[in-house]
Amino acid sequence: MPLLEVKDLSVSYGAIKALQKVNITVGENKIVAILGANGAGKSTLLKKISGLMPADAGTIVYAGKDITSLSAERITQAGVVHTPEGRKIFEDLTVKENLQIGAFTVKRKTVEASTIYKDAMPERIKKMIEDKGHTDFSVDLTKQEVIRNNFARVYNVFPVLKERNHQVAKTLSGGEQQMLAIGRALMGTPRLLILDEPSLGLAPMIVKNIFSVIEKLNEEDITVLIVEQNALQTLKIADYAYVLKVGRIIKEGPAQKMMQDDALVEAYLGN
Amino acid sequence: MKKCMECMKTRWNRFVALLKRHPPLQYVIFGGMLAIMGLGPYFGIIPVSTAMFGALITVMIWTVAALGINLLLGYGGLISLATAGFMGVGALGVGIFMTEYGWPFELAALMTLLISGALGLLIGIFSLKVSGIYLAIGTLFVGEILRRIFTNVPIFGGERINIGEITFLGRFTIDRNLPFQDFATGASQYERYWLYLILTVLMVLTMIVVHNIVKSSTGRAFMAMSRSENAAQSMGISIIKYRLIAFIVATMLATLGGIMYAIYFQNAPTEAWTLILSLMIIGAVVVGGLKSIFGTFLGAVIIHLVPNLYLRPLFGDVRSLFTGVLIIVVILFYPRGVVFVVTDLKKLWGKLKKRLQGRKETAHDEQS
Amino acid sequence: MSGALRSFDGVKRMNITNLLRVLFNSLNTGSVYALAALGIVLIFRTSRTTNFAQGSIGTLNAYVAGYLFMTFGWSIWVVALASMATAFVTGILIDVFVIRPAAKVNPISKQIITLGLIIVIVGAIPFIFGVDTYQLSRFFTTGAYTVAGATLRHNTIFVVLLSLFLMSAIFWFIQYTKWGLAIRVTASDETTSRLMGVPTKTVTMLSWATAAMLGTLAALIIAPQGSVNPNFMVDVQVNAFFAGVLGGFQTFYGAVIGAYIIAFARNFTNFYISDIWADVIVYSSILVFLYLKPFGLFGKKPIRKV
Amino acid sequence: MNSPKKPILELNKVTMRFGGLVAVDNLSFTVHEKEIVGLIGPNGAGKTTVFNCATQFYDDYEGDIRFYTEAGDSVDLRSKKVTEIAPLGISRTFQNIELVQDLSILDNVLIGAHYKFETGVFRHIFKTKKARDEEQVWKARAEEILKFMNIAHLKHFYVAGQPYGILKKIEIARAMMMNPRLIILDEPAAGLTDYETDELEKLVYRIRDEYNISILLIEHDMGFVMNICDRVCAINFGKYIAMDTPKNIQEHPEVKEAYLGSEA
Repeated sequence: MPLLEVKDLSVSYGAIKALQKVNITVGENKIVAILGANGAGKSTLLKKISGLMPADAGTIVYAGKDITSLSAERITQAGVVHTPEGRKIFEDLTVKENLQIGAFTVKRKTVEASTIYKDAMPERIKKMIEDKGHTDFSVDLTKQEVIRNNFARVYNVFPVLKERNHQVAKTLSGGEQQMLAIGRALMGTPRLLILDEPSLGLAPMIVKNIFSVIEKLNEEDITVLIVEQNALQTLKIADYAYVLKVGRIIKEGPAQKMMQDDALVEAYLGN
Repeated sequence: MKKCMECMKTRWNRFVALLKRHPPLQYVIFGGMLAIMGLGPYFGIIPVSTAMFGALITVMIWTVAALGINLLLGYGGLISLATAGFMGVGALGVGIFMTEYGWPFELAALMTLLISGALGLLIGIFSLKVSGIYLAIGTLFVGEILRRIFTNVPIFGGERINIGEITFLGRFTIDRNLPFQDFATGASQYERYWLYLILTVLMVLTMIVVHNIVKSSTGRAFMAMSRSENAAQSMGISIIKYRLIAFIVATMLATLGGIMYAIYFQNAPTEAWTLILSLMIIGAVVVGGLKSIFGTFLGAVIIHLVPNLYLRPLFGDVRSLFTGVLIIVVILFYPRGVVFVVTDLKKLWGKLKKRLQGRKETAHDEQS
Repeated sequence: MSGALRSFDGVKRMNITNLLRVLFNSLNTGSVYALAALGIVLIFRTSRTTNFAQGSIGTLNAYVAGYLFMTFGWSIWVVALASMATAFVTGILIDVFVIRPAAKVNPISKQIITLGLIIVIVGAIPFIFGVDTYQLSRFFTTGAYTVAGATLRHNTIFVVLLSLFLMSAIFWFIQYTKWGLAIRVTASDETTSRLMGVPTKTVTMLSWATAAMLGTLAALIIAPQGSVNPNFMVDVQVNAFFAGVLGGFQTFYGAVIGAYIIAFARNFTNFYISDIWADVIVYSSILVFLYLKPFGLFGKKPIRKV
Repeated sequence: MNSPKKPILELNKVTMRFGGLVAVDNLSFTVHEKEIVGLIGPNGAGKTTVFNCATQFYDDYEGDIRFYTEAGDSVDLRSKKVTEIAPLGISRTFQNIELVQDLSILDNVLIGAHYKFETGVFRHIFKTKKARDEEQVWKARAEEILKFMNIAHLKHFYVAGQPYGILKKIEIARAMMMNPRLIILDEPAAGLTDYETDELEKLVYRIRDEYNISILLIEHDMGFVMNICDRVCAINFGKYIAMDTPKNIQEHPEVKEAYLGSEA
């Protein structure tokens, strides 16, 4: 069963039809890319999935549950975390506070002991590991412990955020802000991470860095739905891709195949 | 019979065409209707009571002040909470100049208008740097400063300035202090009606002035400015100029409202010009209809006349509760204002008609 | 000549007793303004509207207190708690039934809605409580210190400390707790906050409840100086607004500081310069200040984007 | 074209910074008379910033932007205020359609003629003869332009509720009302249907040919850009990549990389 299924989704703003009968499937533990030129309706699709706008028609099923009419808060709580376009970090808050708010919906959780970050590991679990002599067993983490573990994970993925912990977010560079935005999403322990244009306005070196992080997160346990302009680089890490043009899906297929596809170039540069 | 109907129809069409060519005529006709209504208490044929007569006076005063606010808020997208303060300037200014300095009414009124225009200019200048909620509360400061001056400074005589009879054009004196009931007899007792008529004329003139502004390139500049200042500027519209004009006109019209109060009541109270009055007038604009001149009048009727005249006897003390609920409900469900009910009904009618015709046509098609 | 005379007059009045008297008085009114202003800022930040009805909400619940106080003879402490509870409910009701449905109404009409609220409340009061005015006692009716000839009531000390304590508690809450953080993010970007799973509707609702309680407390503090009548909070309402713009709406503490500044400035000008022109002088100075610093003492100019 | 091309707008080493961010970086290009030029680049490349500099919304850029009048004099735009740009002969449209919703289409177009009105608010209040005559003159002109755009039959309708294609046309009509020599179009085809895009294409040609107006446009619909433009200027990160004919731009490796990203 796929983690996310979008069926026949249509959205319009007044007279403009932003999406027309869009169908998308995101398999568990996959990276799925949605490509297309500006104005193709990519952001609208993401906003609809995360509950920010009403749809005219269609259904969205996540982990077997219909989430079409759930509020954005509830969808986030269910494990779908959306990093919006343009990062939208809380500029006047510190890095730490930004991360804290990302953990707003965190609940107590059962995890494999092996996935707990060493520097966030509570004494009692360290002791359990010592007693049992191995790490492959499940433990119950309290809410506080989950949050601490998530902090450790974010700092592990983006060490620069630890250095900047008490800095006000608007003083960060563009790349660091994007890292903060992704880090903030990770604080909510997402099962499905939605990224809207993570490379927007960033220099190629930083983009490369961020893409390798996305790949790494996917290898750990996160399913990723990504919208990007930077098509070729996205296709390199993606498993499957859809190409949107003016509200319709004009092409879909495994990422490797899409790279050679003319439809892609056409969608971006015309014919 | 049918012929008569047809000729009525063509006459009506000709009349509509005339109105279209000379839009100010509609305000003149409206004023004429009000003038006839005002005769109600004297002849008893027209169902207008003494109480309604009194309420209409306030409605007209509010309408003039509210038209200024409509220009500012509806067309220009700016807000002022100093309306009541400037109405006070109008009433008390005329009072001071007439009683303390012994000036004739016309000069006193002109001077008061000039002073308030200058104050409006100052607010306009203020608005160039301060915006949003800071501007709104900035104008509230102005209103409060004026109010403190009225109530604290001894020259305003504490509770009120009694102006007494006003002589218009140095000739016509109208004594309104005769009790209303006595008007039933005798020809010399129409005088209170003359005052009513003067207010009607002033209101109609204001309506025409506002109409002319709104339908000119100045009015279009206001609307472009309130839609987007950046876009307006790129069309060569100077934001500074039009903000100043908007504030000056709005304060002068509020002041004119105050002068009308002084004309009719022949005194100028110092304590009446509160924030609540300003808010009520803005409420009248919003409820009646932003960007609508008749809507402004309608709003004043809904907010002042209806509660005072019809709701008080029905509901007693709950009437102001009703006004409040009405304001909230209208904004929630009819954000463009009550006056647009008419346009919307027309649209609905048009749609219905089309659908009916469509059905007929399809029926026809099926037959053939 | 007259100038010399005036300064002599001034010297006569400028003694430590009078100074302290004005100071104590200012602390008292400053606290009242500050409580009301904090409520206004809280609502402005979370609901994006200026609440003209802040004073009226306080009035309504002060009536509840006054009614209980005079009809049943309950202790002032009990009626204060009772009116706080009704204030909490009032705030929630207003948010749910009036403000939330108005989410898509344009900003100015939204402000006019709060005007409608004033009229509703002022209209409802005689209907519920009759046309009589009510009296409320101070929290401490007796007891005072005398400092250099000036009387300092125990009650004044209590209300000033209580206000400062409550406001500090609120600041602490906003700054250091999870839900406080939720308030701050809701204030800065509601959409993104929802993406983080923050239930912004609940946050806004609780802000209204808190603001209503703050307004009611302000009303309870100032009520003993006169009577509880439909208009007794108008002065507080207006000055709380002024405090907001003086301090700036971008921070939560700015308005509180602005409130004390306005209270001190008004009282001192009133006593030492002119009781006729005091407000005119103070308000005009703030206007000039605002012209120079259009976003208040602690506000910054937002970046303009085209 | 055989005759030597005369420039109309010239950007020379323009740089625009916001705090630490460089939105436009040392950019130079020229638009010639009777030319349709497209400015393209990925999201965030700084295209709209270029427009905002050229129309003086931002006046703290480095470098200079020149406009050539009909007589051939060059004007440094920095010496002009925002409100003086339209009278000079440059008009623009906006990404988010800045029309007054509850005003008729004709009145919206008339806003474009604002700076041409000689009568002021006093004449308007009293509706003097001069004011009335002037209003008539510009109304006639507006109707002429609406007729040119084939929307004259809609002139008395409100803007609110009109389809997107019409809104775009009204904005262009309003821009033409200013008698410009250069029109700057910000995403004219965004949100249009294929049919409307075709129509717009023809319209832009007609504007150029019948009114001798040069056009500079930003657009993401590449099909449209490549069809219509004489030359296309591609930028990324505010920097110039290339300026050439559409065909050459489409095949330019750096442009491809800017759009599709590098594979490395």
